[in-house]
Amino acid sequence: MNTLIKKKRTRELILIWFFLAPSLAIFALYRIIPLIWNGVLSFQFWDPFKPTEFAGLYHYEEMLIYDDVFWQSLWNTSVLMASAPIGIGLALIIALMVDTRIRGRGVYRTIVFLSYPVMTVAVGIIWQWLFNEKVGLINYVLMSLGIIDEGIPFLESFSLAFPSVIVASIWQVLGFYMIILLTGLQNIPQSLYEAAAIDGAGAWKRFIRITFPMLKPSIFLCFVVGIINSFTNFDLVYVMTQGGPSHVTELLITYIYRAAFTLSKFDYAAAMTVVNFLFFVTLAWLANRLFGGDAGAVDEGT
Amino acid sequence: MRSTITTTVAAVAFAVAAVLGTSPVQAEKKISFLAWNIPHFKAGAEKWMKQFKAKYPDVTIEWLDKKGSEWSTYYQTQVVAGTAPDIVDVQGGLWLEYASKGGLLDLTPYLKADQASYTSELYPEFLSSWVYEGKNYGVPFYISKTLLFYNQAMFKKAGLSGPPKTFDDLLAYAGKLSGGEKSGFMTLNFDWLYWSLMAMNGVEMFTPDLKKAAFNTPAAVAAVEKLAAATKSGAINKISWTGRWVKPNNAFAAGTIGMLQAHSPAFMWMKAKGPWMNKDTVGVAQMPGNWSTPNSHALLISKSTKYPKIAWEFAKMATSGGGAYDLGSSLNVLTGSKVANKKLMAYFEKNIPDAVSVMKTQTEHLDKLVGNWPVAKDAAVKEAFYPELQNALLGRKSAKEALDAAEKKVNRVLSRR
Amino acid sequence: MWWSILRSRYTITFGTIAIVSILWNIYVVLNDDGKFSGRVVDMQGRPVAGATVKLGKKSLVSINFHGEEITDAEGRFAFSGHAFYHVHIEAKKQGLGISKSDHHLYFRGQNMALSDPLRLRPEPKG
Amino acid sequence: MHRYPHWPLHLALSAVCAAMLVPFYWVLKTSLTGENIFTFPPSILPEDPHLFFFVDVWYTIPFASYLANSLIVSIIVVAANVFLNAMAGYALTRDFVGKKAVIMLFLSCMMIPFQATIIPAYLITKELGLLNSYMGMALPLCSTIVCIFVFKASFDAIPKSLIDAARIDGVPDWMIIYRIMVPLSQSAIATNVILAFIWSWNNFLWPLVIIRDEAMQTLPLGLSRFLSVYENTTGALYAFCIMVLVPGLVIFLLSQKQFIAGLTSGAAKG
Repeated sequence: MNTLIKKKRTRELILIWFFLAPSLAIFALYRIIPLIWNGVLSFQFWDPFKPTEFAGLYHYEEMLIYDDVFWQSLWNTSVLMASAPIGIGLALIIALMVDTRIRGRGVYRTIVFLSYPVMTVAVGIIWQWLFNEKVGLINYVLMSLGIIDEGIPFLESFSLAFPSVIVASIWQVLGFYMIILLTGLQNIPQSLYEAAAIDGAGAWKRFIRITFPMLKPSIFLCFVVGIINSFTNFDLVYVMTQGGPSHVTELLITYIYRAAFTLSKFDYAAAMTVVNFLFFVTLAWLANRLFGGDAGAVDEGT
Repeated sequence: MRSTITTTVAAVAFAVAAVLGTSPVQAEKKISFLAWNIPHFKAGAEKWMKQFKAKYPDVTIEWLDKKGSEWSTYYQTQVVAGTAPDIVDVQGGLWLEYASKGGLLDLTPYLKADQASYTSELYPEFLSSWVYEGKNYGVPFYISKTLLFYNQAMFKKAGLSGPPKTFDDLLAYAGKLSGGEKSGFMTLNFDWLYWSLMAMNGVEMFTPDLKKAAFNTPAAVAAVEKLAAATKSGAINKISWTGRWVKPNNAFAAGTIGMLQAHSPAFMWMKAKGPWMNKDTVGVAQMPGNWSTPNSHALLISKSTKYPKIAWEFAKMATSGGGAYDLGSSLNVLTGSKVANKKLMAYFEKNIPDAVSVMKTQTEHLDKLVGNWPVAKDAAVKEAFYPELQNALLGRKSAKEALDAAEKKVNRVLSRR
Repeated sequence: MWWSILRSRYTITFGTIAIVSILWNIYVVLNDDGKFSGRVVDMQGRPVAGATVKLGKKSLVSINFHGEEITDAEGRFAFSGHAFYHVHIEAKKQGLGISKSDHHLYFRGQNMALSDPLRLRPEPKG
Repeated sequence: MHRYPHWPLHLALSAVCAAMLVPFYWVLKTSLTGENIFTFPPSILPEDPHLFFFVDVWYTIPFASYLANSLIVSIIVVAANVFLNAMAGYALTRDFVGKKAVIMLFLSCMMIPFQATIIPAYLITKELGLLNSYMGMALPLCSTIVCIFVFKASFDAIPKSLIDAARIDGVPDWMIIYRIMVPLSQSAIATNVILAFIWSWNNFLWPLVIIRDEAMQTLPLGLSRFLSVYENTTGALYAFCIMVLVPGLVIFLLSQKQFIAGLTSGAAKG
């Protein structure tokens, strides 16, 4: 009997690892090995045409002490991340509205998600031009509403360029958040609500007591996506502002990319990548702490 | 009996097959050419390849084309992987980094060897803008440099005749031309295209030995202050310091800009957008002091190439005589070859009379070229300098602060390895 | 079973796309002889005989011409065998003037007969 | 749930939808009329729209072949994603030694920006001999962490009792997966299909570096053709945008029915 259980157990373990293997392999190839490569590179003077030399902390010193663009882009990236909750909040409201039994909710859901399938480069082009000073729609609306009397060059102004980029990025990812949250909402057993209704809990109470706790995993997922977005937004910044004017829209990733490919300082870029990685991992870890338990788990007993 | 027959047949068949299988195939030499966003030149490129194939039947040319913003990503990834394209068409200062690190082939001996048959045909001034530490790494592919376009109608309205002759004229004119929707002056700003504005104030970017920054002078501060003030007042359009290509050219084509500093390709582009533009409605001149920044393209050869000689032959075909003419006539640009340009000017006279005056400016005052310093860290210097200049021009910092900060950064870039 | 597959959204969508594209291609094959015909008239709308008509492709700045035709007594002309999807047409007759126009096509060498004639106007001097 | 009237909801949602749709409208409009730099304010309704920019796009790039390439890559990616992520997701629902570690590993893998790892990724792909190939384009996207967690979530949502019961009856694991889990996690599958498709469809930088042949290029790479410095291609650019994003939308609109079915089935249980 006991041995039987053991055998079952080992069979199960084999199965589990067999199931994990392919994904792990891919991540090893395209995430972990490159990261290690970057780690090594960041302590070297590396250059495709020359023999490699040991650099010690040379690049880190340059980056952390002298390179204010690095700090600027780190700050921007954090701001972009901090803007994730706005998007998630909006998405949550929409999800809750769509989750009701109103007619045509399917249509609404569809429309809200429509923005996500759009190629980010295209999103960049579209918004670059919605924000345009002369022919842009936003300026047109603002002017016809009489709020302003001449076009605002959103993407050229130090103060407005970055918010504009953030708006575009939220626009793009909103539908995605909503879908995740909606899946979460739909997975909350109706019985809980019924029970709560019997206890005579109001809508708000129900939200606080049931919906929100049950949604935590989905919300966490949204946060992770938001964090990822704050560097996958590369294409967006790249198309809309190229990081300008004077680096106010520079993100870590755009700066890393530029360092590597226009300044051909791969070693320096590698150092920044490492810092970037550590930064994000810490954040993810914190988020995970905040939302308790491992990502995406719906807690048992429901 | 039958079995023997079958076996013999089989044997024969096998033998034949074997012989056919091992029939000698001649080794193909492959040369790859990486162009810089000229996809609409495909037809011309095929013509070149045919011509080249005729001379070198065992060589095949691989034609690659990448848009400017992805060009360096692509090239550098290929370099790292050891599959660098043999011939590359490069713009601006990007090549200096590669040259300084020894990634490019020194063409000086080749140029010497073909002095009579080829080199003599090229403009020395454009050829020399591809020299780094005494070695010539590139041959001019197609050339362009900045000039001043001005809107005749707006000039008339403002009671102005003819282009400004000095920096202060320029700003004064800009002031007169601006108002409401309209602004007086605009410039392209990528690479160093705006540098003529500094040069006409006697500002030097580097010390003669190119080891230190030399731009932080009272003259420079004064100039930047004037420019910033003009920008604030709207005489100079803000887009000058932020837009790249589409916005400034669109603005001029829309007829709301008095003067635009741009290089010759801009004219064709704007003409397509603004049909009103022709030799009567658009004035063409050199910037005050005849200063201009080249924005030329050159062909360079990767050090890693297996067939430097062949690559060189192809580069020569593409940059001289008929080859150059094909390029110029389909891109509507001038080339580095005097011979080809003669024919090209005739072609423009016939097909695009409006562009003739623009093209003329491109080969004048070649002694006044600025913004093409052979500094290995060109790109990094740009990164360090321009954002600070932007800060000053857009009124985020005072000119002095900005230039001080820029000087510190530039010197740091130059001092670091 | 088969019926349900046939009725599935995917079959319908992609099936429709496939059918439409096939039909379209058939149509294209049947109509891409690069025929281009029309009439040339003068200011008063009278047909112009013996006017030279040039057909070509207009690029950003230059025009490369496919061929030249002379209009007949009713001022008709007809080209064939061009492979452009953006046609530039120029009719000219000494004394009567010139008429230039551009015509977009939906595919290379689409056959086209101009509904309204090319009206010659005296050339502006200079 | 019918204590309050619905019209405020409709109002709010319509506003949101408008905000989401307007940019699309704007692109569509420009793709039909081109950009007029002379009129300000820009006209809201398209003036004499025509389809010729689409014709230009069709002929200026080998659209058909780009489309085919994009489709092939996307199909590989989608198929691989559904299987691999479902497997990994399932594995993560079971408890085993090092589970937390694996999850942390996945999470941290998500924190590595791809743009920063292009060069090593390129070298690895070269070692694998997959340069300039469909597989090479697809491989980095063949398993995506977000989707693994989506699967995990939906598997977790399946009542343990159901599975345990099956197990006690000695139903083999693969049977449990394909008889119980898959049907109950349609929403996860649909989500995964959509996301995987979108990601591979829009992938730009990676194909750019590993594809050399014109014949292998995917749609996003065609974009640069419409950002030319020598011709005015604005109208064509927007037409191209439309032509690139329509397939994504079609796929989504098709598979979202499953998606809804899955969602409601998710809601029905428990």
